[in-house]
Amino acid sequence: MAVDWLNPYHLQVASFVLINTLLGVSIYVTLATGQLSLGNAGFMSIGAYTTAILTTRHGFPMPAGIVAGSVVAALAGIAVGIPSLRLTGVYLAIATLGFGEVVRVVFVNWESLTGGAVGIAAIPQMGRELLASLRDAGFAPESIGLRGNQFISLSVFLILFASTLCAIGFFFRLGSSRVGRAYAAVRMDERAAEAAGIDTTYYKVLAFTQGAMLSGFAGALFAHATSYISPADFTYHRAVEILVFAVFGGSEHLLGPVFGAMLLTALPELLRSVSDYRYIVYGILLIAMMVFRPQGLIDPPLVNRLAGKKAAGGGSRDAA
Amino acid sequence: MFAEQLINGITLGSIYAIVALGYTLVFGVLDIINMAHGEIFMFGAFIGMVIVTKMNAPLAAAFAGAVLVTAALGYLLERVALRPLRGRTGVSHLAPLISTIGVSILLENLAHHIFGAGNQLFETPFAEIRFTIGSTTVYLVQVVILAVSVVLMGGLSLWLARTRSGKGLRATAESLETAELLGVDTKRIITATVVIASAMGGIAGVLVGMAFNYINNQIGLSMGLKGLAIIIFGGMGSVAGAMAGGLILGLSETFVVAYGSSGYRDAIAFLTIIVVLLLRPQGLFGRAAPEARR
Amino acid sequence: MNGKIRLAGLVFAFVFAPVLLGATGYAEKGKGPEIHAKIGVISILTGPGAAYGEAITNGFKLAQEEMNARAGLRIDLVIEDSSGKQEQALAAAQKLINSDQVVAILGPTLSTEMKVVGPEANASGVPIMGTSTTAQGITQIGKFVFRNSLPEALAIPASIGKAVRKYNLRKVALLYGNDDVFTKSGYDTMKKVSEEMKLAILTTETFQKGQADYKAQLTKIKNLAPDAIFCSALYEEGAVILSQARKMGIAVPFVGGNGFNSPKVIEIAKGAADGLVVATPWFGEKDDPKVKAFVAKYEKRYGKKPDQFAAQAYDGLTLMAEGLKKAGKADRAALRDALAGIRNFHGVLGTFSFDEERDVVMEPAVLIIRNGKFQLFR
Amino acid sequence: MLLDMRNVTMSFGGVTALRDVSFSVREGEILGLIGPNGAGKTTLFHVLTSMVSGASGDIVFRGERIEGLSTHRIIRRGVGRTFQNIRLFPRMTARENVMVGRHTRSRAGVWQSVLRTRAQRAEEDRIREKTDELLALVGLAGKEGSVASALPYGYQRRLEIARALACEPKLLLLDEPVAGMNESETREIHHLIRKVRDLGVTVILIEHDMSLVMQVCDRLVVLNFGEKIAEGTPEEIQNDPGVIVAYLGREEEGDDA
Repeated sequence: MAVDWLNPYHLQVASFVLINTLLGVSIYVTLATGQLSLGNAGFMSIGAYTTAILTTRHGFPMPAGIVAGSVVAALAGIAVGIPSLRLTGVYLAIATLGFGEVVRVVFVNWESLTGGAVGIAAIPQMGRELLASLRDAGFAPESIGLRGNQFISLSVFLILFASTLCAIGFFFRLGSSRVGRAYAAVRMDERAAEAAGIDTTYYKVLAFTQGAMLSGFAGALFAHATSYISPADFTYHRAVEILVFAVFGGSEHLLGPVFGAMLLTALPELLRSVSDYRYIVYGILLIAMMVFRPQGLIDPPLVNRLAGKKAAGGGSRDAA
Repeated sequence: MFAEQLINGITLGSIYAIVALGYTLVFGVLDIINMAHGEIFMFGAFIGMVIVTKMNAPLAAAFAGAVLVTAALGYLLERVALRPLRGRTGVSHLAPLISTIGVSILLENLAHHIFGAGNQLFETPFAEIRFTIGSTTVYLVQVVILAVSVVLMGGLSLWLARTRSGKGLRATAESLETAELLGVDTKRIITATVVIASAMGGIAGVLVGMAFNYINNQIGLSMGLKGLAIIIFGGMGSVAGAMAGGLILGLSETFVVAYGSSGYRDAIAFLTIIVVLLLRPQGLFGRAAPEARR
Repeated sequence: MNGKIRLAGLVFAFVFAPVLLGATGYAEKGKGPEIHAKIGVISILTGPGAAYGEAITNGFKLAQEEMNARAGLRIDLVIEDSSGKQEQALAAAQKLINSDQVVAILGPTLSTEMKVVGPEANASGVPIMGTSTTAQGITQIGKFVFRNSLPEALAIPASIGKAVRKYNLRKVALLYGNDDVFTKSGYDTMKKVSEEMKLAILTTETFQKGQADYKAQLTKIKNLAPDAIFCSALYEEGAVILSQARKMGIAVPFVGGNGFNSPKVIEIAKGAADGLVVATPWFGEKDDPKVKAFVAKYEKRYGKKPDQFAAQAYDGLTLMAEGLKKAGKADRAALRDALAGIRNFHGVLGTFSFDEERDVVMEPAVLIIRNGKFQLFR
Repeated sequence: MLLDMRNVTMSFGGVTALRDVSFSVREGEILGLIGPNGAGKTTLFHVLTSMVSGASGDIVFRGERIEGLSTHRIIRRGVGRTFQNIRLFPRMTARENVMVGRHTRSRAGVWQSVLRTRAQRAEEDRIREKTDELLALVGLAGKEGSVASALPYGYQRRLEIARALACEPKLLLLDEPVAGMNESETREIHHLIRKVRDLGVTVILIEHDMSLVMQVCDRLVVLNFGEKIAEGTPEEIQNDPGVIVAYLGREEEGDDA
């Protein structure tokens, strides 16, 4: 009577894959205008903390908290994005990395708001909340052959899956539009883009803000998926991890960071049997990738070959 | 207390400076940030620890061993993670950043397996020699660290300015193609740069062990991030900038603890980066505008 | 809502446990008294906290060998790495609960991890016992969540109280790691206790994980000349702090939290460790045959003295074995009930009971390091 | 007057690139901008389109002052330009390059683009239509799908002109559009320039090839060391003694910075 093959552990892994996918896309979006941001762990933490504080202390419903988290992260993105316009390449990367660290230190020290290193616990978990309200409405997951924890994990997965699909669809469509062409133009030649009448400042800040907002959105979902957050979740390691998703999977096509995030999140899980040497393997893998396929797993020619056609959109192209 | 804190700050700052020198040298020539530099430094510290504490060998042997091993690591890094990426078309400028991150993860976890997790005692009689000026105790190690950092910086500047290989290195830094046209063996120069930078990391590692008596496999990351902050602050590729930046960061971290709140100690480095980059993006001693470098 | 989940978990456990257990081939009732139990372990095998994970896993393995040497019980351990990260700990828990179908979980190592893993195990009706989680509110997560690690809320008042009485302390300096849950909540307790005892707090200094240089903080503290330093640190950082402090000529006693209590402190800080006062569930020099046997066996096997993490892990698995024997079968719900009923258990930590909230009831020992050895502080 | 430049001065790093330059451009004419290397011709284009800062003087375009406006605003008001060293978007196709050029004549924002509203789809269709029209005009019909960087040099020049025309400019600034081209290619480009003018676009043309300048331009402005030394019809300029002196023995390829 039960759907036994539906294993919450696999759904759990899949859910984190999806959150990491969102993060991978977030760095890609900023990169689409030629800006490398390593501050996305910081924006993620802003989104996570905002919704955690609003839902646990101010009684916000979860969806409102998630929206608020994304918006606050976007505002932070604007605040960081505008002054950072002067910086390019490695300098922008390091400055945004610095921003992420500063945000983390502030969260550690601002105890009255964030609880410091102890973090915020008992954040409403989306699966459990959903189950609770459905049960109140008289629904039992057993009636569709699911155990309680299966239902919880499945609903978390489905919510995240829908969110991720929306985000990918959003940026896929944006990529092959006027805005996406403007992004690609800015990435390839800023001056020529200006001469084509593109407000490069606007589009750079827009892309930066979209990246920040998506990170914040991912962070908010993360908070409601794990129900506990602390500054330790948003360290330098997270920032680097997000970057690695994009560059490993491929930073020249939207699908690159998507697959990068999926593979690199699932891989350590698959490698659990050799868990002692997991990170050693991980490190070697990174080096090997860069040596043998530096543009990442997925690049536009590969996508075109797989799709059997030439890409029409400009947003999926790169200039370094 | 001021004098003591000043000494603390200078010691910390000198170590930062030596770590930053390694970053700045590689960036100056290759235009890339070697994210594995911190971990190479950490390896140097562990090799020094094994030689001095476990084998009871003299300190000079520790320096020699650390320099040898880190130089070898630098060579391997260049051969495995950097050279294959060089000169290939269509390679993102992020590729070397990622490959060196790969090396750093690898080294951090190798150190864990080889030397174990947790703090390891770095014990050397030399570290106990101290003298008192007025009410302030100064350890000889602290003086040595400052001296070594000054000597390294001076030596590096002289080497770059005066010697043939130094000039070749600067030419390579200006333009790889031009240097090649001028007959500079750029492959050798680049390898030498990474090896020298790594060896300096090895020296810094032993010095850290002597100064703080303990090392663990995480020091690479924390020192590495500080080193990164310093070269932004001092100006990428600037030797004087690394030195000044290191000292300023060491002193300000110490004095924030002494007269302010220790919780924000780690934020200083990064806050400084942000402010400096926005007000003077080329850094304290940098010349080229950052827009020129991609 | 919690009640419903618990209920769901129970329903699940009762309905499916026999099926699942049958499928995986253990709990073969009727074939003899043998109880065959698969217990999951979530520990830190890689990353910064691996030093703790190592001691904990050693403790589990030693206890496992001993239990299996006896008749009537066979325990298999499925050990998973969490790297100290919540998501990985949660994924590991999901794997243990659903793929490996363990009867109970030991771990995870950190309180932060438990806050994520605990609700999951609880909802799935799997007993979970933290052997090193000392923060507040752990067992309140739900009725399947246990711990046998001495909470800081018990340990710190004991050590501070004794130190204040013995040394007549009036003014103290506080020093803690502010980016770690464990040391931060230890500090919160220290601060509360200090205020209750009307001690003058001269300064509060912080440090961060993995820091190598504490001289700036220590120089500042030295110049304020406190009677004692209350230091909430894990032994990794704590030992280095002690060493650097003594080297600077700070001779006053240190009072530490639970995480400071490890023979490693002496190993790392050597003579500088003298004068450290800690309250602990674990005293390796205790004149108790059980303790002596454990220490001897552990030292023989791993080449070092067991610390409290190893000892708590050892007792943790022993408690599980006790619960299994009482339950008479490898069943999640039955094991939970059996565990919750354990009172006056004699382990290497001393006499141990679970209270109504499945939290620890025990008398911590207050120790001081003198001449490079932990001794009872009287 | 379509464009009025009054007393435009531009200096950087102690070098005065333009000194007190004043001239006007009439609607519908082809104005040649000539002068030896380093005369300040390209700088004038940069000043006109705000791609350098620090210039003084008034620039009035279609009755409005545009100096100090940001580049994209000036482009939006009806100025199109090409670059001396072709600046295409290298990894876009020819069509995509021109579509980018339609930016100012289209308006779909983020949400319209993502939701694919009816207006947005109609606009994309129009963009594509207009793009193909322009590509045909410059002689790139059939090359729409080729990647820009893979096109032959002459085609890249034409593509850049098509991109500049995509914003439907009133004024087109062409910076040496025939540099490096052979005779027949040059003739074709000049033919194209006339065609563009006939469509109602005023053109300012920087050119070195004097014979061709004489054929195609209605009027000429001559710059030397940042100053205007002459202005008039090709015949007048040909007989101007100052111009002859300035050009003596300095006929060569290349240009100022």
